[in-house]
Amino acid sequence: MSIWQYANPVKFLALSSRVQPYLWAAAVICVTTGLLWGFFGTPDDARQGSTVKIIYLHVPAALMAINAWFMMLIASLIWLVRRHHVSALAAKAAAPVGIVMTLIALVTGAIWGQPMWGTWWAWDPRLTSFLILFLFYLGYIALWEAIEDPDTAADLTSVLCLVGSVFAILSRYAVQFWNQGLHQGTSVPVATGGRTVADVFFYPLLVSMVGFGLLFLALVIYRTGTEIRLRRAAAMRARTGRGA
Amino acid sequence: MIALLIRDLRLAFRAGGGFGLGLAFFLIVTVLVPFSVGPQADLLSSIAPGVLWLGALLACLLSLDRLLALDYEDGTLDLLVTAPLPLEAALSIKALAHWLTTGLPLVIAAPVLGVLLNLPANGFGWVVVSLALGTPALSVIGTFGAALTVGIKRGGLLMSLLVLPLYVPTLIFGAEAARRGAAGLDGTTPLLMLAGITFGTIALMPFASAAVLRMGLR
Amino acid sequence: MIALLIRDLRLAFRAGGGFGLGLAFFLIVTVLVPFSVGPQADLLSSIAPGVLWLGALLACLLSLDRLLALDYEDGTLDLLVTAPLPLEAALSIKALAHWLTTGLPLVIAAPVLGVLLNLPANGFGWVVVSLALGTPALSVIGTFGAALTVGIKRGGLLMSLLVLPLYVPTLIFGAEAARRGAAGLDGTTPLLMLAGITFGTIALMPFASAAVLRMGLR
Amino acid sequence: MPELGKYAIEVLSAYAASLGLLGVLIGITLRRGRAAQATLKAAEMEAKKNG
Amino acid sequence: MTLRIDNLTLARGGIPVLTGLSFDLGRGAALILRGPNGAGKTTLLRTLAGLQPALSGHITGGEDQIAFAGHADGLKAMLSVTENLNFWASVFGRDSIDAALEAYDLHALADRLAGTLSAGQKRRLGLARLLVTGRPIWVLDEPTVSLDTAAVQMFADAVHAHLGQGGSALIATHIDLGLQADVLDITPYRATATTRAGASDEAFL
Amino acid sequence: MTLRIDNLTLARGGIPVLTGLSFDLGRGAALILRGPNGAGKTTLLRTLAGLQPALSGHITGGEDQIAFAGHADGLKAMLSVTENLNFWASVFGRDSIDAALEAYDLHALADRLAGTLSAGQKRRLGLARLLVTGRPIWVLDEPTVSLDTAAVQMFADAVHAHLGQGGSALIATHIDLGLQADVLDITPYRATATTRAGASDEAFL
Ligand code: HEM
Ligand SMILES: Nc1ncnc2c1ncn2[C@@H]1O[C@H](COP(=O)(O)OP(=O)(O)OP(=O)(O)O)[C@@H](O)[C@H]1O
Ligand SMILES: Nc1ncnc2c1ncn2[C@@H]1O[C@H](COP(=O)(O)OP(=O)(O)OP(=O)(O)O)[C@@H](O)[C@H]1O
Ligand SMILES: [Mg+2]
Ligand SMILES: [Mg+2]
Repeated sequence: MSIWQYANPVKFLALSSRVQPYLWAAAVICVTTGLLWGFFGTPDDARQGSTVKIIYLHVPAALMAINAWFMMLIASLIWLVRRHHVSALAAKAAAPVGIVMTLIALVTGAIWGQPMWGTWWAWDPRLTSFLILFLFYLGYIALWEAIEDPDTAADLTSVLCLVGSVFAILSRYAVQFWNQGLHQGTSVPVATGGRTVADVFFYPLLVSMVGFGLLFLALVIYRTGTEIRLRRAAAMRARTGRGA
Repeated sequence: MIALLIRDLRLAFRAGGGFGLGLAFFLIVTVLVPFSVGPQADLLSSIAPGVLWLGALLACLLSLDRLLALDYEDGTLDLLVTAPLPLEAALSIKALAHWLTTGLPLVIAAPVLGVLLNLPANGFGWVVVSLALGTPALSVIGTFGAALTVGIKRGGLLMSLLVLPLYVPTLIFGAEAARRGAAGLDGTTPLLMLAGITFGTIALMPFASAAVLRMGLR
Repeated sequence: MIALLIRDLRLAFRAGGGFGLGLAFFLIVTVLVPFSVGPQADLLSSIAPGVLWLGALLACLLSLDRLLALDYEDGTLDLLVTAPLPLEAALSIKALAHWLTTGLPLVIAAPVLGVLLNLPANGFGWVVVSLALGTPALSVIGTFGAALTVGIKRGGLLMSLLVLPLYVPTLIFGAEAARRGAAGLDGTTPLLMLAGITFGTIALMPFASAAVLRMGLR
Repeated sequence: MPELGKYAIEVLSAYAASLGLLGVLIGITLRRGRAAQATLKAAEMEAKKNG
Repeated sequence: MTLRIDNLTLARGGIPVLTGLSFDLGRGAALILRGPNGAGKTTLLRTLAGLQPALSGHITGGEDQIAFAGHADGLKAMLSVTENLNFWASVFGRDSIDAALEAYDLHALADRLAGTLSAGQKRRLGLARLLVTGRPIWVLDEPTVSLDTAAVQMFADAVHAHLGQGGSALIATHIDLGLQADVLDITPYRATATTRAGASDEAFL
Repeated sequence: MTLRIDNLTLARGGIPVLTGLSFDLGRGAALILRGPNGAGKTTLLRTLAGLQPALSGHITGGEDQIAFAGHADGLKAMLSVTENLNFWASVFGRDSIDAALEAYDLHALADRLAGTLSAGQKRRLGLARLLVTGRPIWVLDEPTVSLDTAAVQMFADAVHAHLGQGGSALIATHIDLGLQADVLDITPYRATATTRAGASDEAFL
């Protein structure tokens, strides 16, 4: 019994259909409590007024946007090294979720920027590197769509993900070098444990972050199942439908 | 006729068909501008209408090379020329399909990209209207350029070279209208000129394109 | 090896081969900029280094699609892969040929176009040096993009989409060096970064390109 | 409804946009998932019929 | 409709290739064109299809009657077999593609993307296209390239049926098609160095 | 060098096409591959040439010994006949192209751009390329497409000469080449619906 056994698509389908109900339930509960608590149950910030409430969407989405790419990177590596179809399809399934998270972070950030900085958009390093991340997602998804043969598509997108990650990090430094920003720094540093956000804001934020993470997982697992079903149907069709 | 339109649209939406890529290119050009000229908001907002127009023009231009070249390579064009369909009509349809898959999405995306470039608030309407009026001309003129270079392997860049000067009047009036609008002035005059160019080219260019295509296939 | 280089250069110089077209595109983009952003001299001179870099980047990008696609279509690539020549080397040679026929002419032409854009006098040297250092990276990264999209019909625009984000660091450091130079500041730091990127990509990217090409040809 | 003050439009539109985007994503996901399930079922029936 | 070729002179790349060619192709008749490589068969067929002008001579009866099939098949790799045929059918104002699928045994492949077909399967699809044009005169350039013997037989049957309905066919080929038809060898009409007859560089001689 | 194929299974588009194929090709021998359209000849030849991996089975003795010629000729339209041949000769470390020009009677066309050749002339040039590779095993996919009888004879002679020098040849074709050679019909090896053997979609079944 190793974990790789779930790399078999059919086994994966069976297992995932068992955990999915719980996962979805947990995700929905966490997201709704986090957002409702944040929206109704927290006071306004002295400086930012009611706009702090945007944080419960903005930060979790931004977090998951990065994590989704990271997950795709790992899945791509697994595909390249061990050629387990599930990991390739999981990477494919995660990309649209990642791009939506990126979009949410961008949109909520832009809406937040208008009252706070007096502008929708500024070429701040953090914002800029998010925009670049958005472009990487776009290219990655477009490449998947453009190649017919699924294995070739998995191979090529995996390499793109790898090379893209290197360049994404490079861009991050380049952008920082290029412009000093407005955006505030990380206030929930995971490594040090210290934080600058007051508790009233922090707990609902934490719940919302967990919720977004669970939602991401649920979506990716569900979408991976969809991809597997489509591949399976195509494989069966190909066998029965072949002739001269 | 409609069969041709449907086929072109369907091909555009299929994998590798290029729908959305013009849009993506537009997005990317706009994003690269601040990297190259620097991030100062006032500088960006003063060049924003121009950059949007230039980006839309380049995006149109780059998607031209799939307008006819693919059909040429696989022999479809030979067969279309001998089919019972006036070539002028076929080319108009192809230009229309090009505009629907390239120009129209650009028009819709322009305001969003305007935000990235700090476009002044009263510029949005003008940019959208001028692009909506101007991009059809870009597609029709582009079809002419594509027909002109159809026999040439990878004529893409050569085509850009031939088409760009033809795009200049459209660009001048379009960008002028958008700039005036963004600066809070009245851009009606250039807008009328732009409309004139668009309707003129739609009415006349297909004949030139068809003539040129017949010569090129020989 | 040398045979491949000579062949690529010779093909580039033949009719329809694309030599000079990158250059022409560069020229046209720079010429269109005043039309779109308006003709004020101080505005132009402040965006001049950025426009030159952006124009060079786009010209490089647009000439990429003939780097491998033509060889793919006529079967040369299949034969090259089975030939007694490491694919990594073959791709490096092709990138070199691309740079010699596209990047180098751009470097040489940049000062002339700088004049059109009122580039400040002390900017010329910086623009030329930064382009000379940066364009090889553009060719090498572009080869990767071309290899990635080689099996895709008219992958041209898709390739642009994939390659442009990869170009961002090069563009930022290159344009930053040129801008600082033009503003009379010291651009050595970004220039060093640029050199690092260029040498890094030259050393590493061919391996990625070859791997991707082998996968794509299957 | 909490008092949102002068930033009501911002906050509400941020929530609306985000939830809208999430809704679209989930909607597309579910629709594609159902379609895939149907396709697979059809393919499996076909395979069974043909032996 | 008789296709009548009268004293035709053709050029390729500005240089005369064939000269003084005349023949008729009546209803129900097929004509096989033969000649060594480079004789000018492709040039002749493209001229008849209206894709390039003749240097001199007359072609009558071909206007809007000709369905041409050259080396390239005019198929879209990203459209399925049925979508490809349906497109051509509607361009030519037809609506049924069943007969075409039937004639070249394409039913099993109907939903496959054309890009995933083998060389011979692609060719079969290319030939099936002729059946949805409804045009009486077929002008075919090496139609049986890549076809196996069964498919060559399908092609021969399709041509027979077409001739039986009053159509006609002009076919350039190097191999034996198993068709009952006249053969025209164009070797005697090859242009010699002294032929001028309106070549585009004639004025410089 | 004997090329040895052992229990090979091949796929195209992720689906097994041929299975359990074994044969040897020794020095001086030629083997003609036959099989209906879509049987998998092209797939087999591309796999042997190293352009795609096999699903299972072994290929030995082919490494760097094979010269492949597929449907596309690998010619540059804007280079002349000699320039094209010279390029391939130097890629393969050869320096003389005279024998190749001679064998396919290309001297008269030597300075023409490849793009202006007729279909058959292009193919002759494509085949001449094999002679400048100096590789012992020729793997050819329908080499005589578009060739007239005289050119088919040139090809047969070239193959004979190659075999005489200890080379070998594997040729897929639908027509008769006039060669003395064994014939392998791959029809019996076609994969059936139940074949899995490591197909890329096997895991999904
Ligand atoms: C389009 C614009 C924006 C983007 C792309 C963006 C992106 C991000 C990202 C990626 C993070 C996560 C950083 C981390 O956890 O380390 C973040 C956090 C945050 N952002 Fe934004 N942001 C944008 C605009 C804004 C604006 C306008 C504000 C408010 C003034 C804002 C306030 C915050 C806050 C308070 C955090 C939480 C920082 C923390 O506690 O870690 N952001 N943003
Ligand atoms: N641009 C050109 N300049 C000079 N000669 C040319 C040019 N293009 C074609 N030719 C010649 O014109 C002749 C006619 O070519 P065509 O393709 O019609 O021959 P074909 O009979 O179809 O031959 P095949 O059987 O090989 O297909 C050939 O000898 C060819 O070399
Ligand atoms: N992407 C794909 N998906 C499914 N089947 C495919 C795909 N690509 C090719 N095939 C099938 O694989 C089979 C093998 O094709 P291949 O080209 O090897 O045949 P071939 O023997 O060379 O035929 P021909 O004589 O027509 O050239 C064909 O039946 C073809 O339809
Ligand atoms: Mg011919
Ligand atoms: Mg084949």
